[in-house]
Amino acid sequence: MNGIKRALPVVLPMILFALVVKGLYGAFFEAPTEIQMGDVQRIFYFHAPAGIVAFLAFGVTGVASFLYLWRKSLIFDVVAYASAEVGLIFCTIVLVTGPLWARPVWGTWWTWEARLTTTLALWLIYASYILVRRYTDNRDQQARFAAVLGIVGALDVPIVYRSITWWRGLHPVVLKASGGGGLDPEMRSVFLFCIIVYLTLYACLMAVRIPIGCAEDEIAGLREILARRRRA
Amino acid sequence: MAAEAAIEVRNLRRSFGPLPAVDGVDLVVRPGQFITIFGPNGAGKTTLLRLLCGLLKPTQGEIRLMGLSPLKNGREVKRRIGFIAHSPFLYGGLSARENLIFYARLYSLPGAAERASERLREVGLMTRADDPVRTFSRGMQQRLTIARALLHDPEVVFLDEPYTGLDQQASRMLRSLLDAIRGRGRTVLMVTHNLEEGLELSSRVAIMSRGRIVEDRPASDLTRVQLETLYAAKVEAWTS
Amino acid sequence: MDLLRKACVIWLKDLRLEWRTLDSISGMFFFSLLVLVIFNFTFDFTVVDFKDLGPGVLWVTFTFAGILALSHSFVIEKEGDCMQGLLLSPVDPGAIYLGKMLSNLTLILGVEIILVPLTSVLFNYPIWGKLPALAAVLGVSTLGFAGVGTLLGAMTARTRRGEVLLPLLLFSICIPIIIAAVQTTKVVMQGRPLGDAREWFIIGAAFDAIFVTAAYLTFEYVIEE
Amino acid sequence: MKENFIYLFGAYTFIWILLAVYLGVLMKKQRSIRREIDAIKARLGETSRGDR
Repeated sequence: MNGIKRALPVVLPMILFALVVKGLYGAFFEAPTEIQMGDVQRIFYFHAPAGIVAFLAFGVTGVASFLYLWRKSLIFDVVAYASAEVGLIFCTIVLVTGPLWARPVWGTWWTWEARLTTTLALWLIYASYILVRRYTDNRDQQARFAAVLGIVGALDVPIVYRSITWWRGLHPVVLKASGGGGLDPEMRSVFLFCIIVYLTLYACLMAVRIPIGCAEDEIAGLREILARRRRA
Repeated sequence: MAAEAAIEVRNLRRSFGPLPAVDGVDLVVRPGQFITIFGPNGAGKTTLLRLLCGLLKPTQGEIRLMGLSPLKNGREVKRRIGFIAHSPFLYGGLSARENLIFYARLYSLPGAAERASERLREVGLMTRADDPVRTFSRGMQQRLTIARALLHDPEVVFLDEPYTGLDQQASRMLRSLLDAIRGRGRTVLMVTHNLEEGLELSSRVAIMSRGRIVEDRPASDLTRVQLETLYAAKVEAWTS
Repeated sequence: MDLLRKACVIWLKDLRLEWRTLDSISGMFFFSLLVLVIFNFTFDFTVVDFKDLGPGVLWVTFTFAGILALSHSFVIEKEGDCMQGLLLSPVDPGAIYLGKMLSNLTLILGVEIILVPLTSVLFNYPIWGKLPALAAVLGVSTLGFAGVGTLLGAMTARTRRGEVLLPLLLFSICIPIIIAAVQTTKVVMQGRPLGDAREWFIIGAAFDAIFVTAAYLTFEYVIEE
Repeated sequence: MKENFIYLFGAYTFIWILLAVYLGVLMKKQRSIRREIDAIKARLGETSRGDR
């Protein structure tokens, strides 16, 4: 076990780097140019997967929150916090690259289409999740409140998506290189590959963020012991 | 039932983060005893009290109230304990009678109205029964708090710093009410700084420091001065 | 069921407390009236037909007034530490949740019942024929809003800056029910049969069921020491 | 078509800048916490309870 632990911080970034390069290469060169939108459509490959991984990250927060309430051990709380934060980063990616793509193609910065609006709704939910964490002082209370919000948020994701999709109509027709509906096979393989890239990225960010959460708890403990030592 | 200990605690621990507030407490209180626990701030007295009445969950250890566990059969235990703290748990907007009727219904006691009036008479608040509690003085609120806590004839009564903020007259009234409780053979556990009041009322005295009970003696062994020196010694040991 | 009886005891206590001072309802009423008046200035209803903007006006007013009820509902428990009193009494946390949720629901519905005729007068939009359908819409939507709101109200009452966190959390999480409410109200206001809004009713009912249950089950963790 | 490249280029650079900044913040926080932990542990004089 120890060998892997020491190798991980070196090997993982290398794998990630290779995947990212392969993904970028796929997005820019392998995938054919979309007939209507031209090359700007290539934003899609690093836009849509971020949304999918963000949904997954909030799912992980929901599960970790449930486990915290059930098992009451802080590690689940740290994982829930890390996953919510990384999920928020991916949401931000979707919310910025979306308009950058919409502007040249549809002439407007923001379109209230279903997937983008859902991501915005989730961004609001999990931004306030993090605010609640910051505005509660007692660590146990913070963990409990965040766990309840993590579960409520996770339950909300499907309903938000369903209601916004009905409210707005479906995702615009995105990719038609060579006639026929749906995704061009070449585009599909690059798209799926980019999902893997983002999943690895998610794993790396979590691998960095979780120890920080643990360290923060450790330091809070040490500070209290120090303060108590000084007060006595 | 009476042979059983009213309060039985085995190796109780509770920590907030790394800091142990209650660090291994063992305590047995027989029915009818009136025990007072003294201790400086941060000694864990209030945490111990909250653990006993099920407001807080212990990280380790066993609690038995009248043979029942506050965690497993919480509702049954809560039906038989009373809690008097310095905050009254009363609704300022409601009148004294309405507050008592509300709690009587919450404890699903039969004949809520009669019971409320009877308790109000006991604590001498009949004249102000229908005035909103907001208009009550601190002493009157404390008397109403006692009426609320004894509404369901609890077998065990917990007191958390009941004397804070009371003037002379209110303290005397509180003392006579606590005497009445003791007279009825109830088990009482009081937590306070007030050495004088504590010694006078209790049949047993304990001192708590840094989450542990460091002294536990029948009150008859100690005079006021001895208690003060003992307390100073124990607390000094903690601060040096 | 003992649980429901205890919930009703808490519900009646809140209503009596509210009836005694009327500070929550009056605050909500005047706030809603103000919002309606401001809407009057912002939109020129001679040009725009109220039928289209009405749902938005109503639901912005109701949701913001609802926030006042939800935050006040737990302020009264904080005075005198009454929440501890409830926790010490032999009552399930679920019963406390149901009691508080019902009292919040009653308050918000109460303001809505006053506001709807008033809006119909202020914006001279005849609503009398559509009242039963509107009542159904108000019921489903306010239940979801009050259901989640009670849980979040209890939580934010114990955090710093609760007055900012409550609206932020509540509106983010309640997006589906707000959309469903506006859509169903629009169908009712345009005089179309309720059947047109069937899918929105499904979403509203699903939201209510899921979140009232989830809030009921997790309420104890929010009010626990 | 040319001016569209600005958006394409803009989108991709934003992604990597955001990730780089986030990672940088995390790394900086990690280092400062690690340093403070060691400092406090030294001051407390206790041997650290086994490295995590």
